[in-house]
Amino acid sequence: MIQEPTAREIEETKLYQEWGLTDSEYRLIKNDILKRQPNYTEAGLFSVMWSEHCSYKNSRPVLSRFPNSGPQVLQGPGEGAGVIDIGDGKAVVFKAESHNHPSAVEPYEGAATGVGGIIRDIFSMGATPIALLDSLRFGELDNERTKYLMSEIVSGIGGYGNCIGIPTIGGETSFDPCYEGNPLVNAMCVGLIEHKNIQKGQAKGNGNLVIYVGAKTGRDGIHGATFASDEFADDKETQRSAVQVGDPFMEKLLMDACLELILDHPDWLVGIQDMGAAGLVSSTAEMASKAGSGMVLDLDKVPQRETNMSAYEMMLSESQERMVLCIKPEFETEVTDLFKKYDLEAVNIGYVTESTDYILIHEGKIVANLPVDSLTSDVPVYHKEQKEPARINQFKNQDDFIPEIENVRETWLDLLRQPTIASKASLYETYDSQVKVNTVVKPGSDAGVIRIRETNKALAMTTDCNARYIYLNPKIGGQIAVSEAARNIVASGGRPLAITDCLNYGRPENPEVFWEFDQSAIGISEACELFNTPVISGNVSLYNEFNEQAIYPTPMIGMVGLIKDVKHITTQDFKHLNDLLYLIGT
Amino acid sequence: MYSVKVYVTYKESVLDPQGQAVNEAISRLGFSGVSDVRVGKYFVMNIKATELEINQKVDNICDKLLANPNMERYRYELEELGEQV
Amino acid sequence: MYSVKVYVTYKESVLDPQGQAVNEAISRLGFSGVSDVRVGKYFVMNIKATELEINQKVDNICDKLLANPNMERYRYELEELGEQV
Amino acid sequence: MKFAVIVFPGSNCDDDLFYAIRDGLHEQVAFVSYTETSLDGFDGVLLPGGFSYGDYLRSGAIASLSPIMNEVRRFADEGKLVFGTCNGFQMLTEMNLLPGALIRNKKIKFICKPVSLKIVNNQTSFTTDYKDQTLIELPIAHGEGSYYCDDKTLVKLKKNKQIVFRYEDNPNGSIDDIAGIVNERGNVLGMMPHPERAIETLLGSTDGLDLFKSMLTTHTEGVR
Ligand SMILES: Nc1ncnc2c1ncn2[C@@H]1O[C@H](COP(=O)(O)OP(=O)(O)O)[C@@H](O)[C@H]1O
Repeated sequence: MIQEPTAREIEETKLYQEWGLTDSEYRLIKNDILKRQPNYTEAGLFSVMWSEHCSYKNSRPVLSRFPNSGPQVLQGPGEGAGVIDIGDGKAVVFKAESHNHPSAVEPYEGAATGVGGIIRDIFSMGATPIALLDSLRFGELDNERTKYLMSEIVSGIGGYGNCIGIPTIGGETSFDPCYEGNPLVNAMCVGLIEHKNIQKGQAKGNGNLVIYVGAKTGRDGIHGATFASDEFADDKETQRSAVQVGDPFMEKLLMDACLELILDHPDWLVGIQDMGAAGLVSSTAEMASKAGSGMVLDLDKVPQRETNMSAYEMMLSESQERMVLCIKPEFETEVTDLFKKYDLEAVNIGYVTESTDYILIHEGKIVANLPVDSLTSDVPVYHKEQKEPARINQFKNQDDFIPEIENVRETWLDLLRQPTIASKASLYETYDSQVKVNTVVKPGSDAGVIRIRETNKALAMTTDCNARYIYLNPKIGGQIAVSEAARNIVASGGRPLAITDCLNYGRPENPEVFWEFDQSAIGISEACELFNTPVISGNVSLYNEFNEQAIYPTPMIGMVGLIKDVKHITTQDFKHLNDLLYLIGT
Repeated sequence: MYSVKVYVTYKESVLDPQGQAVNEAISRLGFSGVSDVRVGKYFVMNIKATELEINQKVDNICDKLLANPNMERYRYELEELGEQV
Repeated sequence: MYSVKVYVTYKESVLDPQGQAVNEAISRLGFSGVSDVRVGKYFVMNIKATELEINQKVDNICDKLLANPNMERYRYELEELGEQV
Repeated sequence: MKFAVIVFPGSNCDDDLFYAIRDGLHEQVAFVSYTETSLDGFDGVLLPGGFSYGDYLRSGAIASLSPIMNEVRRFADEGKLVFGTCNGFQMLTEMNLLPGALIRNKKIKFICKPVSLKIVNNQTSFTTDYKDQTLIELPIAHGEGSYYCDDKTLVKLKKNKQIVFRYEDNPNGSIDDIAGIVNERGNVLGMMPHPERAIETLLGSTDGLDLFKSMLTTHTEGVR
């Protein structure tokens, strides 16, 4: 086993910088929070929990612009996913997540585990996942690498969704050179829930048990969260640590078992959360912090796939298909037995305490002892510098471009030949869009539609973003993205309910990027106010750059709408000869 | 002309869900004492190349296509075939 | 204890679309002279057994599980490991 | 008539079959776990689609070794009706209750879309309610659905009229456009398309319903 650096060595060699902590953040931890030097494990915990991916330290001021309340909102941002009332005691749960960086490194597994992660966010709320959507951005299809990336990413999305048995019913795919080195892979999952079953990711109640369920922990994806908050360059490609491999079969068992526990045994369960980015530390610390509790974890009990894993490795591992439960101790055997029925391990790895200390024990020794809030809420928030890019002014001074079309037919065919405009059937036909027999409208129309059994209602859902508009004018582009989503919902017979998003941008340290980020958020907020569609969940992915070239600002909007009666469902294809065509709007 | 056999497996540290499932299935079938099942890919192909080129060519094909160095490793075997045109 | 490597491939008469796809991908990458690519499965495992039993045991596992005789065939290699308990 | 839908770890079209029987056919139906060992009281067995055991190794291979499968074999040997769709078809070939095998689609990719099928034998226990040689539309959703068998088997399949459904526009490279076959005795059907997904007008097609109606007809009027 490698000797871990001492607390002193970490400070002297500034090892924390390699993990993404700045000097001032380190000083804050050492001087104000711990009043001592953090040891190796502790510094590791801080580095992932204080990464942009987990803490939103750069994006929080921007996100605070979003409207996120309303009478229909049962749960806004802050839990695994947002929840919206749809009447009859039912609610819809949805969220989107990006998996851009892992997909650039290992496209199949990166995309697959992205889907797996967003599904866990939905069922950990107590909801039954009913549909998946995706939003993909690639470079132009003029080279083998991009074709390979597209083929593998689409296979990975299908591979996971098809296997677990959740229909993929919509999405979008577009192509532009700016995504060549940094493709975007965003996935959205929608679930259905009864109000009474809504769960919280919390660990409260002195003496309640912390239970680990699902796959064993390996060394996969360590520092995945910090890695998601880091940009790409050619020369770094080979240094990447192995990305995680998804196991949709395991996740299917995990989903069925967790839903049985939630729906049939609400009295056993106190809280539940999935292990996503920054795995064990992020899930357990958040659960305790949210409930104002402390927690003691005995890492020797964590199921391990590899030998000689250190505390640092176990806490930071991003092995997939794992969940954390907080349960009442008197039901431990019942919970273990329930999971055993699904061939899954449920292991007690710790307990909740009254204090607010987060304590880790490994091989009989305390390896970390921190105030739990220091990992979750003491993260510094940065107000990044903003600057309007020069191009914006240039655009203003440019004369309008008036295209001259000589041959309408040719131009029209040329347009249809553009990969971004052409039919995506060859991609979405590789997704099982019908499993579970509720899909009324499959991919290929404006929005996907799922009927709600035992009611006359249905849900319409779509993902949209035209990044070129946002590049040209982020504020108006942001408004357009929400409007496009709303049009797709309305054109399918639904009324928009709320949105989720994946905000994909370049490095926030670049003032121009940050300006784009903030401006587009203003535009999105304005449109959301107008459509009365609060932002109930979402995800930020920064550092989308390749060789210092940022992608277009790409805030993907995922919208869900309610169709009051299945009779209202409309599809976009022409129906009968001699039907009249109208152009509506301006 | 060479007959080339390439074996690709996940690195030790990478999860192998297939291997796990197969291992459990073997046990359920009643075979005891079977452990550490790993599943990999196996490619057989013919390659025209000189003795000087062949190793580099196979390495290149593996690095670029058959294995993803981020998660997999490979080994291969070469067998020289008679001169077929 | 034996380290066992099992190789499973489609029978010659079965079309191997994956092999074809890999073959085309190799050509598209610019490698010439590669032909007859076939893709198979490769299993590595440890099996506790005596010298007398091992062949029969591996044959059994292959026949019953690892290969489907309707479309596949297999071969394997054994390597005796030191006595590990 | 009482149907059993067998549920394996990783099955995901079990609900689809359940609803087809309960809401489409209005007959009795219950889920039966792969760990069970008895099918007493059931008149028909349905093997669902999905990814049993993640389709690891070969699709259907690990599931076909489940405890309930000995009972399914016995059930079939007694001449009772056994139907497998998609992953269920793959299990039936893995168990040799049906000849041949299902291999990777010719174009490698998973395909989900409606396909046109011809009823090439309406004299089976599963197709009596269809008109012979008619075309129906059913969805497919599979990555390993290319039917393969050797020449001798194919000759036999044709001679015994075991081929029940053929693709009009072969989507996956199946030999002789085969989409579904029965065993020699005619009481076991396997097919890649999903009739259970074509039961309701709202979802696009009701062409699958007659398959289950045929099973009911056979059950009430006696096996042919
Ligand atoms: N990656 C994808 N996954 C699923 N469906 C997709 C995907 N890409 C496109 N689609 C589907 O193809 C259709 C056209 O999509 P898109 O090209 O974005 O056009 P539009 O601008 O009309 O939304 C939509 O029904 C959409 O759901």
